[in-house]
Amino acid sequence: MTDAQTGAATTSVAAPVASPPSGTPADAARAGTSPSDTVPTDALLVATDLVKSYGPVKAVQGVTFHCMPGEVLALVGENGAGKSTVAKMLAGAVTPTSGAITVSGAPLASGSVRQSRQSGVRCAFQELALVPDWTVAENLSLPDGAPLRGFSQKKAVRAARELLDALHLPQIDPRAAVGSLSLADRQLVEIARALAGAPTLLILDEASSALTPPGVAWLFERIRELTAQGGSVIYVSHRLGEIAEIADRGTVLRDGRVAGEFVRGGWTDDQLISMMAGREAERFFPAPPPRTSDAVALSVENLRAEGLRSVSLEVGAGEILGVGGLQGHGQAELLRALFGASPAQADSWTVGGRRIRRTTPVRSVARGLGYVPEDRKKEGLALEMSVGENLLAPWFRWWQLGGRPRLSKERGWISGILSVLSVRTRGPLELAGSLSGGNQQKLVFGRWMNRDRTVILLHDPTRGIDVRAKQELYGAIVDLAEQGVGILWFSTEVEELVHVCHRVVVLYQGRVADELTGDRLTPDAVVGAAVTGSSAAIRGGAVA
Amino acid sequence: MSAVTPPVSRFGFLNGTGITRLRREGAIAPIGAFVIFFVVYVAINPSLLTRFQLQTAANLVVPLALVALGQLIIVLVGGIDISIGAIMSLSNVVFAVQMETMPVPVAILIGLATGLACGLFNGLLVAYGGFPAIAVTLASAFIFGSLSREVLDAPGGGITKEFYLATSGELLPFLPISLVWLAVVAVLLWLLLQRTALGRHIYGVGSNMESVRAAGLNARLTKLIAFGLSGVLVSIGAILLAGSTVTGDPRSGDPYLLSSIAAVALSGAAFTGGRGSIIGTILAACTLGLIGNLLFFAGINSYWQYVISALIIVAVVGIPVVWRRVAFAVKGARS
Amino acid sequence: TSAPAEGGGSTPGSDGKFVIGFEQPLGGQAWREMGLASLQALANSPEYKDKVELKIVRTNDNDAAQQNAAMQNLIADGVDLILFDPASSSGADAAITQATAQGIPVIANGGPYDSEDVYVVSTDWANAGTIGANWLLDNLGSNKNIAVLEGLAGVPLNEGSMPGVIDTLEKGGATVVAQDTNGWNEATAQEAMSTILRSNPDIGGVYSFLTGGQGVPEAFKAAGIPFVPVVGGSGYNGEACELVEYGSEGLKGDMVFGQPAIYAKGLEQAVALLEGQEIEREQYFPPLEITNENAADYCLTDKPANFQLGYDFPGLDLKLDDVLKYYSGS
Amino acid sequence: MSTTAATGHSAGSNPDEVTSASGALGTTAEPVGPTGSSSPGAGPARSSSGLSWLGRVPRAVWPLLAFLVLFGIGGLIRPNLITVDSLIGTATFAIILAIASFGQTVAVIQAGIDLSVPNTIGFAALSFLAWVGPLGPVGAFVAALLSGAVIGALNGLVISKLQLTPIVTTIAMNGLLFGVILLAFNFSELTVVPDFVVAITSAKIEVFGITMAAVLPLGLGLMVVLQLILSFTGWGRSLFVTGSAAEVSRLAGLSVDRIRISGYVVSGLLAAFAGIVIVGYYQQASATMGASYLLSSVAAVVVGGASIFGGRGSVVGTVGGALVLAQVSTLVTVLNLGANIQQLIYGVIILVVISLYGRRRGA
Ligand SMILES: Nc1ncnc2c1ncn2[C@@H]1O[C@H](COP(=O)(O)OP(=O)(O)OP(=O)(O)O)[C@@H](O)[C@H]1O
Ligand SMILES: Nc1ncnc2c1ncn2[C@@H]1O[C@H](COP(=O)(O)OP(=O)(O)OP(=O)(O)O)[C@@H](O)[C@H]1O
Ligand SMILES: [Mg+2]
Ligand SMILES: [Mg+2]
Repeated sequence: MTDAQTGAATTSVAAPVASPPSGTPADAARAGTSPSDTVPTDALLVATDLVKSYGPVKAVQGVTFHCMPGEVLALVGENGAGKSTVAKMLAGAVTPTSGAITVSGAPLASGSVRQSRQSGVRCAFQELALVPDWTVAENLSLPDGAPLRGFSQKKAVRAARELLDALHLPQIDPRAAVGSLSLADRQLVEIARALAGAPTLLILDEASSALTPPGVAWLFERIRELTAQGGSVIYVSHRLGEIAEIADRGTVLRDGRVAGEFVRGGWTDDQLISMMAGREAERFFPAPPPRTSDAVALSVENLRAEGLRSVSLEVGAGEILGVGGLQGHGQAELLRALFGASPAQADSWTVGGRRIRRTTPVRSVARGLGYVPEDRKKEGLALEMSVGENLLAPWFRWWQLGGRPRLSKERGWISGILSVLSVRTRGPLELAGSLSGGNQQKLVFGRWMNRDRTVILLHDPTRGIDVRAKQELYGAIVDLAEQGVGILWFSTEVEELVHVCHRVVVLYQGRVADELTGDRLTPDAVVGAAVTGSSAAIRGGAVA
Repeated sequence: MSAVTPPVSRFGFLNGTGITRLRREGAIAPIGAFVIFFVVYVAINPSLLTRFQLQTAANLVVPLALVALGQLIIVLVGGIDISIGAIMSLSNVVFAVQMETMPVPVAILIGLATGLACGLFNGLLVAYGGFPAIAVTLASAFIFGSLSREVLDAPGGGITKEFYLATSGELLPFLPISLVWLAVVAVLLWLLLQRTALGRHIYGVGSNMESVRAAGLNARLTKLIAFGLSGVLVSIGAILLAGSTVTGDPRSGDPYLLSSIAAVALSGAAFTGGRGSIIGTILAACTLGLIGNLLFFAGINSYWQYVISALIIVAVVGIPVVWRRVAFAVKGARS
Repeated sequence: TSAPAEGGGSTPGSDGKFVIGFEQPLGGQAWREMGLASLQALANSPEYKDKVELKIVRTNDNDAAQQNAAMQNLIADGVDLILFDPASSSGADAAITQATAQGIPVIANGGPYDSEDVYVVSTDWANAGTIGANWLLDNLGSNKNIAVLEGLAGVPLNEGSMPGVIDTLEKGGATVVAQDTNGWNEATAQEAMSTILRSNPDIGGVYSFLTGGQGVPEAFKAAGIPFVPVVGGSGYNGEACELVEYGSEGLKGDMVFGQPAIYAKGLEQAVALLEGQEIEREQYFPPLEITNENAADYCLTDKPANFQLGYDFPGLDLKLDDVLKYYSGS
Repeated sequence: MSTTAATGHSAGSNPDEVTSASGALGTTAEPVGPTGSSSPGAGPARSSSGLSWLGRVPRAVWPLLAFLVLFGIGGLIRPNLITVDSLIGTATFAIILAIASFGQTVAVIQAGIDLSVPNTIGFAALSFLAWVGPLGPVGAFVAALLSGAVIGALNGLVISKLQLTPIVTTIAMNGLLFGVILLAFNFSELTVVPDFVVAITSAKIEVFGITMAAVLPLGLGLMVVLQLILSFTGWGRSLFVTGSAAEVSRLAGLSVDRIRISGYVVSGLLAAFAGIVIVGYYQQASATMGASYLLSSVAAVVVGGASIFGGRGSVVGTVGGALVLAQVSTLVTVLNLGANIQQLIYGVIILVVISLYGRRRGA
């Protein structure tokens, strides 16, 4: 499985899997035109004129589409286009303001997850719907049934084991508390729960966002198994490569409306992106800027922490060092350890040329580090505080006056950041919680910009954000490097690493497995290094 | 396919269901604390184990243990109940007043219904109104307290000596009867929490309400049921208190607010919800409830009990934290 | 020591002393602390030093359950007699039954208790209310509109007395135009009185149940309204001194309260009982009244306003200095 | 640090969009909708009209408004209640409760709660009186405040270092202090309240020709100072960010532990100050003198619009909350309803308040 895109501009996507199921004409992408209103009578799912308003906010304003049995229907669109809202309405987690949904011809009771599940509709949610204190077994076994039904942990574990084995997930321990799993594993459990009992319609809302290529491969195998049995899948993703590989057909949403449709093989990245954005746009990875100094921004030798066995690396000033590897091989731990968010030791450790022994977040910030954490909602932003205060948070000094951004001298800096990153907000006093996820992500990144940072540690900053926002972030990252900031960038998207980084280190089981530069820095090499020693597992379909 | 079937041990208490669960629920430290406390107590006052003293001690701690269990249920669903003392007072006086005219079983049912109603009142506002439990129960603490003084303006009511005998007296030959009632309630509650889906739902709702809802469970109903259940537990405590003091008292629940929270804290439950154990809570209540007694027999000014209770809570809850840190530091230094 | 006697009599312990347990359900309150001090002062007086050994147990929150347990501990500890300040008029039955079964006499000391099995040595609280009410009726001027501050809702003493008080006042021709509670706390009394004065500035007299001797006059003072006759009192030094100080400005008051030294009286009766004397089952003593006439005798100018008076009891002759030796938190 | 030049790399970023975004915030400080944005991806239409201005009224206004309504109701029942004196009277008692609740407000803002307020009040008041002899009035004043700060620091240390829940830690501290009060103080030694404390609390002073107890301007002054500190210093804002999301502030490099501890130190300090004020105003000190502030301080803070989850709250709101509670107590007295009904009404008021703005965001 290779990713469909190459780095440069407009290459068309070769459909990797043969024989599209429907004989639709190749040029079905009709940007701006109304979607087909002829719904086949044998459609599994028909959504008619779905509308969802949150107060004055119209999340979805009249979406009509259908899904055939055995079909994989992609739902694409920019951040905030309404994909998750549509998915949640189908899954029963959100009650539509108006509109109708039928499954196999029967109307779906709206606003009840249980009813939807009984109609065979299952959803793996974008914001994972797992209970952290429950074991995997409990999470997999408790969704249905009457409250006073008996429950036995032992039986649940056994059932969960069987399910996980059937789904080729032997590495997940059903007795582990979900909260202790990595994000990728949690996503796998979420998918496993949705897959249990062979759903007729499976909704995957950015279910692959934390998965690395083998994980995605595993997911695609499950999808193919399901569709082979006649089940349908609605697949939401920002990764166009995945769409190209798995989707038979697609619906493009823009601003809560259907902006167009496409069929397998009948589209190019550029067309799709234009359709999503509503204008011409192209996919573009900036090249890393030439390095002007060989100063070392950060170096560490034999860094050890929980989940990290021994890592040595060096980030130069102005260098973009990518971190690749399969999820759960220590990337998150590496960034957290380097920032001092979790305890760690190293034989030798320098930041900006100065030796240190250990660190805490407070000291790291003082030494010129910045960190964009994994979970923007829980770790990145104070959602009930204003945009301005969130940007300023690391820079509060107790004695400094003018805490509210409006009055502070920092106003220029704040509006600069908001405009550089094109943050869609009503202003620095808007609450961060009312921004869309992508815009929230920009804030977490933006707070470190133009603040004399030595090194910025990025944990998958483009996870789940739309194409345009991604490109804005790439630009900002490259710009920072140009200013001499060292960047340590972990990404689940191999393409990013390959195109925007000077160098990439690949982690495997808590160690650096390989370091790739120049000609060796290709997507295949990154993936190859990531799975060294576990390629058998890849072929077997399991995820390490 | 590589069937790594986990070894499901036959010694259930050694794996998932037993020690591991207690550890996860934070109950190891309070159990240990109780054992130490008990040993010290018996060393100082061996006659604790006499029938008379055991009964005295049991009558003192059983209402506290029951109210603490009520508080635990609320804490499990991620709340805290400030009105728990007022619910206790109200159930206590309603029961005592009903005892004047009604047959005992009817009076008991009305007493339990009072606790249930109070719990459901809180639960409706918390689960379906979406308001924070601490604020709702702060309000209902004022309301229920006021109501209980309307029902009975001064201690009184119609508790009989027979009722005392059946709840707190010498009904059984060796065992204090109040302990038996506590055990019955605790076992039923344990079955409910550990052996039914509802019980797991209660734990789940406290752990993450949104997830539970997105998984298709009725999270609000679960929360409501938890509040109702808590109210019933509190009213059982109130009825036993009425029995052991042979009176209904509109202020009888007041002292139980802080002590129930203290007991749940000592039990190692997580106040963020989703974690907590029944046995830990009961033993924590016993420890806290008997400190005053221990000081009496040790001949120490009873005012020390406030200081000692506070220190026990901080120590028992704090030691594992310090322990984990030290252990990590040691491990790190070795590697 | 004297010989054991029949009836409630009992043998002194091994070192020849009667062991007397005292249970007190509300820690840290000035009145109760002073009572305990007077109790200990008496127990350590030359006359009693060799006769009695005290075991004092304090519980908190006026909690009947804790009181019960503490009394049962005293029984387990083998005391000869139990004195207790009832947390409620009926909540200690369990302990009393057990004490009776073991032949240990129990004296409710400080407040009344409903049981055949206990002796009562208490202030006559029931009449304490009406004593003040009658004083107020006698001292009201032409304005018969009065304000009433209850004590603490839900507490037996308050609920038992207030209906009689209101009844007396209304039968005597007064009209209750405003009612609130003083919570048995001078600060609350002051706040409540201030509130009343704002809506009802024209009041002819104030009845405040067993508290308010300072707070009520202060509220008048603060509002700039001339003093009216005030009934109230918790036995604070400030009340007596206030009568002395504001007497010239027209403050007339009757500060009615029970002396805390009733605890010492209880001990006296307890020893008498243990020594085999007949004592009355129910002994109710009239409360102490401080009025303009005798205020100067009670006001201790070198003590703070919140110093609790009533360290002595008629017939005991306790000395302030002796009592203060035991008056502290411990 | 050029900010606009940085966009050069991102092909997708449209210059129009950039200027419109910065225009929306650069020129007008008021939060307004994306004005003049010609960008096709401007997102769903969001009406800024409707009732949305209601949401922008500072929360602290609501309790003050509620107080005025209740004050008006009082006037309808008894016209002589609508006087300046009456207002001052209610405000005086409200401000005492408010002073006792300021510390609670700080604790709640940083996502904690301080249930040791009652006995911190008692401890500070008693130790102040006890230390006037050996240390002199000012020395005792300072020492009592310090003792409050130490109590707060202990709370903060246990909460941040041992990760004990605030509610439990402060309950334990409250109990511990009660024991200490009972064991340590010799009540007979408590001497007279020093003059300067009387002068700043119960003494009558004239402000703009209106006579009032000194505690009223004192409390209002304290309110203004605290509100300025909370709103306009880095410390204040750190407190809010930490209260709203502790892990976020930690990963942003803020010293969460230090912020927490400092919050509790301030809370303890303010409770101690309240203890001295109460002693000064009522000239009373006893072991249980703080007991009534356990629930009422939380009630004042909640009615004042603070979020019990932290990150939101103001001392101005707390004063408003205290005013509402005090006015209820006035009305209950006027209507002769009895203290029991007053409690009932407190409960109902809190319910009304939380139904207005007590909902957790997004719930
Ligand atoms: N609670 C809310 N109140 C008002 N507006 C909101 C609220 N939540 C989100 N929004 C608005 O919704 C839009 C997108 O929100 P949402 O979090 O659903 O984004 P998203 O499309 O899922 O983005 P992403 O892909 O970046 O996660 C934003 O414009 C934001 O201002
Ligand atoms: N809870 C909410 N409150 C207010 N508005 C909301 C809420 N949830 C979603 N919206 C609105 O719904 C719109 C669509 O959001 P949705 O999450 O469906 O986007 P999406 O297409 O899934 O985006 P993404 O790719 O970022 O996940 C948002 O722009 C926002 O305006
Ligand atoms: Mg989405
Ligand atoms: Mg989203």
